[in-house]
Amino acid sequence: MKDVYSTGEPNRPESYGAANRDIIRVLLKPSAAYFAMLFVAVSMMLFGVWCEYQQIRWGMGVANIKHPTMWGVYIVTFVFWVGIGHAGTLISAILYLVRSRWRTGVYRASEAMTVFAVMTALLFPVLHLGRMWQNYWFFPYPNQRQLWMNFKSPLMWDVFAISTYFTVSAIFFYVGLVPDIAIFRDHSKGLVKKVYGLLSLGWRGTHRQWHHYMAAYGFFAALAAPLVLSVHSVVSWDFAMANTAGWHSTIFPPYFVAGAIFSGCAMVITLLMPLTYAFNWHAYVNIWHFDALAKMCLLTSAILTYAYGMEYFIGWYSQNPYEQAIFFWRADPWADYGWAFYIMVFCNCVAPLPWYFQKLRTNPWALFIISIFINIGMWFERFNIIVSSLAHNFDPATWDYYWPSWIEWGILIGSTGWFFTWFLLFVKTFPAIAITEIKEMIPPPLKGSLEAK
Amino acid sequence: MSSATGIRIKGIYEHLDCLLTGIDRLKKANITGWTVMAPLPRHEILEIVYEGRPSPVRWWTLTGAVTGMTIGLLLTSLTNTQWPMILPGGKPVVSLVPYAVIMFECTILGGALFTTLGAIVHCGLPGFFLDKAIQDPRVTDSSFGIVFTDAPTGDQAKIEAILRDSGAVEVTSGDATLYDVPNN
Amino acid sequence: MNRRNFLQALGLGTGASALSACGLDYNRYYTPIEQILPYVVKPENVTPGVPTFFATSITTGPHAHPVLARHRDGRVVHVGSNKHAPLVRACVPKAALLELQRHYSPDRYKGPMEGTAALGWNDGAVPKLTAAVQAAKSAGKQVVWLGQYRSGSMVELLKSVVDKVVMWEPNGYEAEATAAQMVFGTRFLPRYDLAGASYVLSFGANVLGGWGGTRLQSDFAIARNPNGDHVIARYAHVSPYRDQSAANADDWFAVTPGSEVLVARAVAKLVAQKTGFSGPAVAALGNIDTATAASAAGIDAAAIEAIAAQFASGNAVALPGGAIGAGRAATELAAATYLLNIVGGAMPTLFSGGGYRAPIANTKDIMDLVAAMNAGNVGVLLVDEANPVHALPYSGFAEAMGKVGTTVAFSSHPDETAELCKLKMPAADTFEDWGDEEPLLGFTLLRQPAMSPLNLIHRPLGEQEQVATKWDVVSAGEVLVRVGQALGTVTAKTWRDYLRERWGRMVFDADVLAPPRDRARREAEASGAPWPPVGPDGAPVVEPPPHQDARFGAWFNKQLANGFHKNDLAERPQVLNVTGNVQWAADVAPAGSGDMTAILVPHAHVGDGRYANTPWAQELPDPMSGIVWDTWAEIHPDTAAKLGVVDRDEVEIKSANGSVKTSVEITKSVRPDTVAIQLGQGHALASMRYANGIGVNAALLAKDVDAHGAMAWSGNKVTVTKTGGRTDVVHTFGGDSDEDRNFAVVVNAEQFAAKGDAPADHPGDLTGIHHLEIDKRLTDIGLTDFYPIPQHPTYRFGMTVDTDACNGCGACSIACYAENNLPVVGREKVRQGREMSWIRIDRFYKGDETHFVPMMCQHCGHAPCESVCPVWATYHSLDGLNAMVYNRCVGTRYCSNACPFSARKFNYHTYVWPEPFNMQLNPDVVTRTMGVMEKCSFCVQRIRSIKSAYKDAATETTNFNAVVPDAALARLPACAEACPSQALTFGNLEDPSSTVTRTRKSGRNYFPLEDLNVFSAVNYLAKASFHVAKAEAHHGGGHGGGDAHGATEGGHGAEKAHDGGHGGGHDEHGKADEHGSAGDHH
Amino acid sequence: MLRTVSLLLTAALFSTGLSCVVAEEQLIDDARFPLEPHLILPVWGPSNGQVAAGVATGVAPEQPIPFSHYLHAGKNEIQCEYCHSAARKSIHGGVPEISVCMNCHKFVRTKSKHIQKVTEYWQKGEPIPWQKVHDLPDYVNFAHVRHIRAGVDCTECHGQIKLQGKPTYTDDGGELPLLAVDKVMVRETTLQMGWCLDCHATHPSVDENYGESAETRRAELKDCWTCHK
Repeated sequence: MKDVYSTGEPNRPESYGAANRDIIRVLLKPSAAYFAMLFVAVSMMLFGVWCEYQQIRWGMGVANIKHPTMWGVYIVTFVFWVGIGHAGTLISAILYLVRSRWRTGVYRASEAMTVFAVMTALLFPVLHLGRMWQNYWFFPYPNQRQLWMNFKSPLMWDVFAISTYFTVSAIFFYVGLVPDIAIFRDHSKGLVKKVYGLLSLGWRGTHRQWHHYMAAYGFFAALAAPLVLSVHSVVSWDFAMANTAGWHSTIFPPYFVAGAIFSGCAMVITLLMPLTYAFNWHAYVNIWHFDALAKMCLLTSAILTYAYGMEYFIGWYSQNPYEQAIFFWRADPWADYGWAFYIMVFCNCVAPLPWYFQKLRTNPWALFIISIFINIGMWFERFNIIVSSLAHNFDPATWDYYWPSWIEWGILIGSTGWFFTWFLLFVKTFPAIAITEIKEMIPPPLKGSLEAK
Repeated sequence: MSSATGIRIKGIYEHLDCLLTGIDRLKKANITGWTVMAPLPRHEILEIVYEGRPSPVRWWTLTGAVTGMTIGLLLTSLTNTQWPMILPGGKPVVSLVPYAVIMFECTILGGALFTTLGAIVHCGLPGFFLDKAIQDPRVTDSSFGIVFTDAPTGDQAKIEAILRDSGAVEVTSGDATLYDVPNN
Repeated sequence: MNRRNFLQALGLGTGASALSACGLDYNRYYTPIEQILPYVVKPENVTPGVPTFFATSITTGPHAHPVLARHRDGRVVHVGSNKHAPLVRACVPKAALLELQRHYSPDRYKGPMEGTAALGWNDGAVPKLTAAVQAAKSAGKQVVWLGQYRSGSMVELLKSVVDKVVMWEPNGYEAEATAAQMVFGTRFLPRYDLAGASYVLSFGANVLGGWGGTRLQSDFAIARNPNGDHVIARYAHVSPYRDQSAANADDWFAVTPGSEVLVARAVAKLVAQKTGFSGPAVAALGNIDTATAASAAGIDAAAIEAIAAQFASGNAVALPGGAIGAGRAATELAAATYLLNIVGGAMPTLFSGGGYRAPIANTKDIMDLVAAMNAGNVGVLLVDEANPVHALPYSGFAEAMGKVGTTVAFSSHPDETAELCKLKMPAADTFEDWGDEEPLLGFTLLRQPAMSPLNLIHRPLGEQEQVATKWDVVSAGEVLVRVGQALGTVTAKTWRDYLRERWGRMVFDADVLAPPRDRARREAEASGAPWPPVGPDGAPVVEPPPHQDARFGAWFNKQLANGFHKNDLAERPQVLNVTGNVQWAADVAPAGSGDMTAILVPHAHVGDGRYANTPWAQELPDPMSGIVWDTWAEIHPDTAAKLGVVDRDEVEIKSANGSVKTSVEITKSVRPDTVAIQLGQGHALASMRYANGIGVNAALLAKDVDAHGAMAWSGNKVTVTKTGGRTDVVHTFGGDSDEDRNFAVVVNAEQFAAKGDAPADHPGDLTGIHHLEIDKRLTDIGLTDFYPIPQHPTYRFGMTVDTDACNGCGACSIACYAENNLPVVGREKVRQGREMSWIRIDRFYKGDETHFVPMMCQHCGHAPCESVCPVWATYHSLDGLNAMVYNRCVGTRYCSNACPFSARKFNYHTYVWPEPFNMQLNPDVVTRTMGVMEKCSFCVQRIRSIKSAYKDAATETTNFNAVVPDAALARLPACAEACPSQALTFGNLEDPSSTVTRTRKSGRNYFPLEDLNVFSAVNYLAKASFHVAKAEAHHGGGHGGGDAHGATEGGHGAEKAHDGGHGGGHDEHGKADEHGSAGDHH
Repeated sequence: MLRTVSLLLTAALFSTGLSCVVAEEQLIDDARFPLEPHLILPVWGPSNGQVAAGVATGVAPEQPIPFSHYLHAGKNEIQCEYCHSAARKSIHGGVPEISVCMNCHKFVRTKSKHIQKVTEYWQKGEPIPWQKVHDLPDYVNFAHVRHIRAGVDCTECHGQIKLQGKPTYTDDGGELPLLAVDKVMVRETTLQMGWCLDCHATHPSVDENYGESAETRRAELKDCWTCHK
């Protein structure tokens, strides 16, 4: 067994074929533990479906959203999942463009996480609608009513941004998968081979294919890179464009993007850590990668801490009474949402601090536990921004306290189940490590007797 | 594509340097019609084959991006001018600042979709457009290959010799032998 | 599958692919084929789809008010104001709207019943009643009528049918009537004319909450408005409890319970000294000195002197105790206020004898009635909407009813008393009946049916069919006429004939026949001709009864069309003479043991309990506490600290008579030694589905009457103990303070009185609000906003809310419920924050003032909600309305988040109106389904119809470019129409002469959250206060804000007058003292 | 072990869910404030249903009386507004009251079985249950008065009414041949929003009526709140 605690680059497999055989192991018969996890995930998803059924049947009243807090857990969770969905494309696109070496081991799993997280996030704008069955009105298509949409609405930007992001990251993800699925195809038989054959689009690995593939992949990375930064900016404009105090701030786009990367990287740690041990992938993913991810988290945590501070500074500096009131109230530990604020501050600003010690940054347990804290903290960050600003909006006579109903919790649980169902199915059926790119890191087989041009 | 009139030849290499030598010798011998197969995009292969010529996919990307941006501008502006009296929040009918977001997203989307299309077209995907002969499970594993799907019958011996001499571990030709590939 | 189903399936495919017609009817991709049921014979002047207005009067007794019932396609859908009625300002009393909903209550008795067995009218109920009355009369037993206050023909009819008429209401005017008998020798209610008052002194009467009728609210608003006479009426309230009415008072003197009478007498003494008044009134005041009164009342003697000084300065009027002042000396208190009015010179202008003269019984009379019933002296008891079983739990009324031979309920709705009656003869209610009322002397209101008795039309709907339900009701008058016919005391054939006959005799004769007759008589007397004239046969000519006169029919129809009749008695001052003496009770303090006094307050909307089963009354938040669907105990913070209770703790309140457990509401509106509890709730009757189980019956605390037989509601000592439990009382209010966000703004009353609302040089300069400054360089180049305000070709509709006039009564809100089909969501959903009211009356405490600020959609010019809607469901309409298209809404709720005023309401569910509530729905407004936003539309359906009406003003030609004038717009929306104080004024901001444009130039104009720059179409006028300093001119800031408007709103008149250099010049000096000096030129 | 834990976890999840949903139902199910649930799968309509208004043309429900516009308005040239007198005053076009029918049919063709049926309704004082053909959704505010006064012809929305309800006569041996009408009233137009808007944008009556302010009126005619309640 290799030294999984070393912080250096992992020892790669000796040959291309060894890499193939390492990864192909995921196709072995799954263990009972896998089925148990899948069962729990599917159950959670079904519970969410049940809650959503109630909500469609009886209306939004089964959720506890109330005046003036008209957005609650659904939008909080939406932003949370969109944020999670940032790390994958960040790692696969931006780190690809900057030729970062540690990207190779983790990018496929985090891309999968991105695609599934965005799929999860996409549920929420639909199911938070009062009339979700009218959601097709969001899309521009010619209709007899001659009606179109309001492209000045941040929600419309959201529709375009999230669907573009989903499309581009799904294509990027799939494009990366094609040569690897071809490997799976060539290692399987019968019907499975046919399915992989279809999914690999008949990839042959010819020089022509590789030439255009590499060009296209580069362009995808170049297109996806600004998209990563824009998507959460657009999501943040959902809030920043409304005049609600606590939302109406120019700092939101960078603040949200940093938060998204923060939560995304933490989620990559949370997901990959058990996976690495379960599939014994230490030759591909090891502490070296987690160390890099933790450093990303530390950077973005610092940005977030700065942003939190800056919100307060601007609240004071602007002398805007509404801003001041909302920020003062948020931070009041005895106020309605004081606890949420301090959970957020603890999880996002304090909890990552141990990672400044290399020892803790390289300890699997410390990495895993702190990453979970970060996930929780980032959910509460969105809860803080969305709920507390609305609950104490401009007219004091309408102030009220919002607490989610069981239906809302149920749909949150259901969305987690939905995400994990996809992710679990993915890791057992597709190469969660980018085999082809791993091969690029393995020295090519050379005979040496002939002169190489 | 079974419209081939010539002979099919396949050489399998286990070493990259041998493969590169093979390609080089084929090029020097002015033999065309070969296809290199590799489990990974080694830049040595692409360099020796393409000699630095860029992929035309970039034009697809550019076209897609420009088209997307135009569609974004037209979609937002034209649909809103259809309802000129609706000025939400007092904003003008054609407000370029908010539309810039839509245009940006459309640019990226158009670029990505056209790039996909370009890649599909240029790569010859899906694979049923490719000759079945260009298929060998070994090249997705650890081997490389050079395949002729339609070599002039007269060149067969010459080609086979080049392949063997450059270090191919296996050289087959004809039809049936090519399709009979080992499967592990 | 038959051919039809197949075609339907085919059609569904078409529908699904066309993706259309999925609006609010989303639930039905199939719509049932509706039926068109035309009239068999169309009634005259009724066109389907066009509303018909019936002038009628609503509610009974002294509160009767002229209104117009809006009839549409066979049913009354709304109650509007009667603009032509004199003596009352055009408004819709809250009670009128509550009656409207009560009219459609599913709990209404459906027909006559004996026990629970249904009867017919002609073959069952009426003969049984007739037989019972005849039997009672022949047995020498009494036939007694116990009912709510009624006047006019009904009283006359009753007197000819029954032996004893007891007209009683739990929180009625018994003390006032008894006091009038004591002081003036007759039993009546004095008339108060507040419009001319400059000082209103109430000893507990909630004059702005319905006491004395809605007329007084309107009158007070006139007195409060200084435009024209430069006087603002000052309102002082002397009471231990500050209710919604008292919250509007400029001075609240929290005296000990029961001591109001001492204060009133002490003030009267001082006033008499100051004015030098002498006469029997002074003598009647007895001996009282200021110091004693002050110490008993727990206030400074200086306060009493201050009140007296104010009162003596003229145009002052004192009001009695009302329900809250009904302590151990309730009657004496009323008497003391009468004497105070007389010595203060209020009579006969502000206080006169021309009030209500129909019978008013004392609670003592009920007790006597119970005794008579127990003694077996009552043969038949007729009950008409009176509920002593609930209101007087200790009277033994329920037991006594068992000893009466026949008990008959004429009540149209079930209540505790009606349910105990053996015979139920549900009477036609106010929208189905004929009748008249005389709330003031010489001012008679007619009532006519605005619709035929309620019935549900048989309508096939889908596969299940609705069973036809008919409310088989007959007017109480009709029944009494039939009984009277059997007794031989009534000759008229029907109740309508009876009414016509009486109107002929009493009104037509005096109005039309008497003048020529008098002239003829004078001529005859002058010429010596015989009088009455003799015919050719020598016998005197017998004139036919007046109602058979040829002119009577047309005359009566004209009165019906007007809905009222006024004769010169109504305008003639009725001087009152003090004839009696008052025996002043020595001990006015509450009885019983305990350290607190319970103040029993009629619920602000439910009243004495009559509207407990009316969902609108329950759902409308209490103006002061914001509590809905409950009773609660208001406790002073000091007392609460002493008891160790917090809001929503349960306390037990125990008097010598009984105890109740209810929820704590901590407020400074009570004295520390008092606890206030709402009356009218605590019904436990399954047949009152909306009242059942709501709150507790606070009447359980009171039992005794005062020395003169009036109920001493607030005369009981109680002990308050914490039970340790918690309650689930439902509040709708958030914060009590407006956090200095300019929702609640005051002006100095004298400053306002001096300037009025005349266009000021600097709009809003009286309010003292500091506006955010805009850089001069920006205003100079007209760059105050990113985008210009949208252009409006003809109209930009706007509204003015006068927060000084608004007293928080809530009539606007209920009118909105009625007009715009707002669903009632019930207690549980209000707890979840789901009330649907489009108008929220924010209550803020600020300084010494309580502010009521009606907040509805502000129809902003730059609406934050519009730009965020992804599907254009909300947008800025051509008329400047912030339009909301319900069936385009997908329910993102982003608009609500963006709205700074939280004016938007969301449909969390698809609410269904239980039949027959659905018959009240306004057909011009769609009912909303789950998942869509809604909000105030400025009653766009009314705007649409009035624009259409002005185009079609000429029958043959159409003036397509007709513009609706300001006068027709001012009271157009349902809220503005209903407001008794006319605090809401609607109009066109594009019209430079309209009221809304003028008020925007007023010195007390302000916009809540103006610094958000949303350009509201609703402007607010600050509340006048006598307790704030005069505003220093605040040019620097004020100009900045003002200029923003001037520059961007372009053609909006005077705001333009001070743009450019003027404002900018001041902006250059930022110092306060310079502003002060600059302000001198105002 | 893991399996047991996961089973227990799932059971707990479901029982919590069940109890929550039951509690939710109880909260919602208050007969005093009834709610209408949304149909999850609105697959099949009621037996007397039609496809939601406005989707398809050619809809012709069966009517209680085989009335023929072809005879009344076409052959006998009775003006539309003689019977539909409300159209100039009201938002409704106004199906005539039976008394209007009886104005003539007290004397005209009294022996016809259909007229006798009308007379029967008249004598019983019951309305004739006509089935609605031109049905707009409840959220639409359509005013006949505005269209009639603007000079829009009835046929522009209702189609060639004068040609509808062409009768055939069957001699059943009675005194009068029995009239049969294939389709009493057919909806010839879609009544959809786009259809309304097209007319609002182009109808010449706007220029004729509004003169200089025609442009404003055109904008007003496109304003949502002109037609939506």
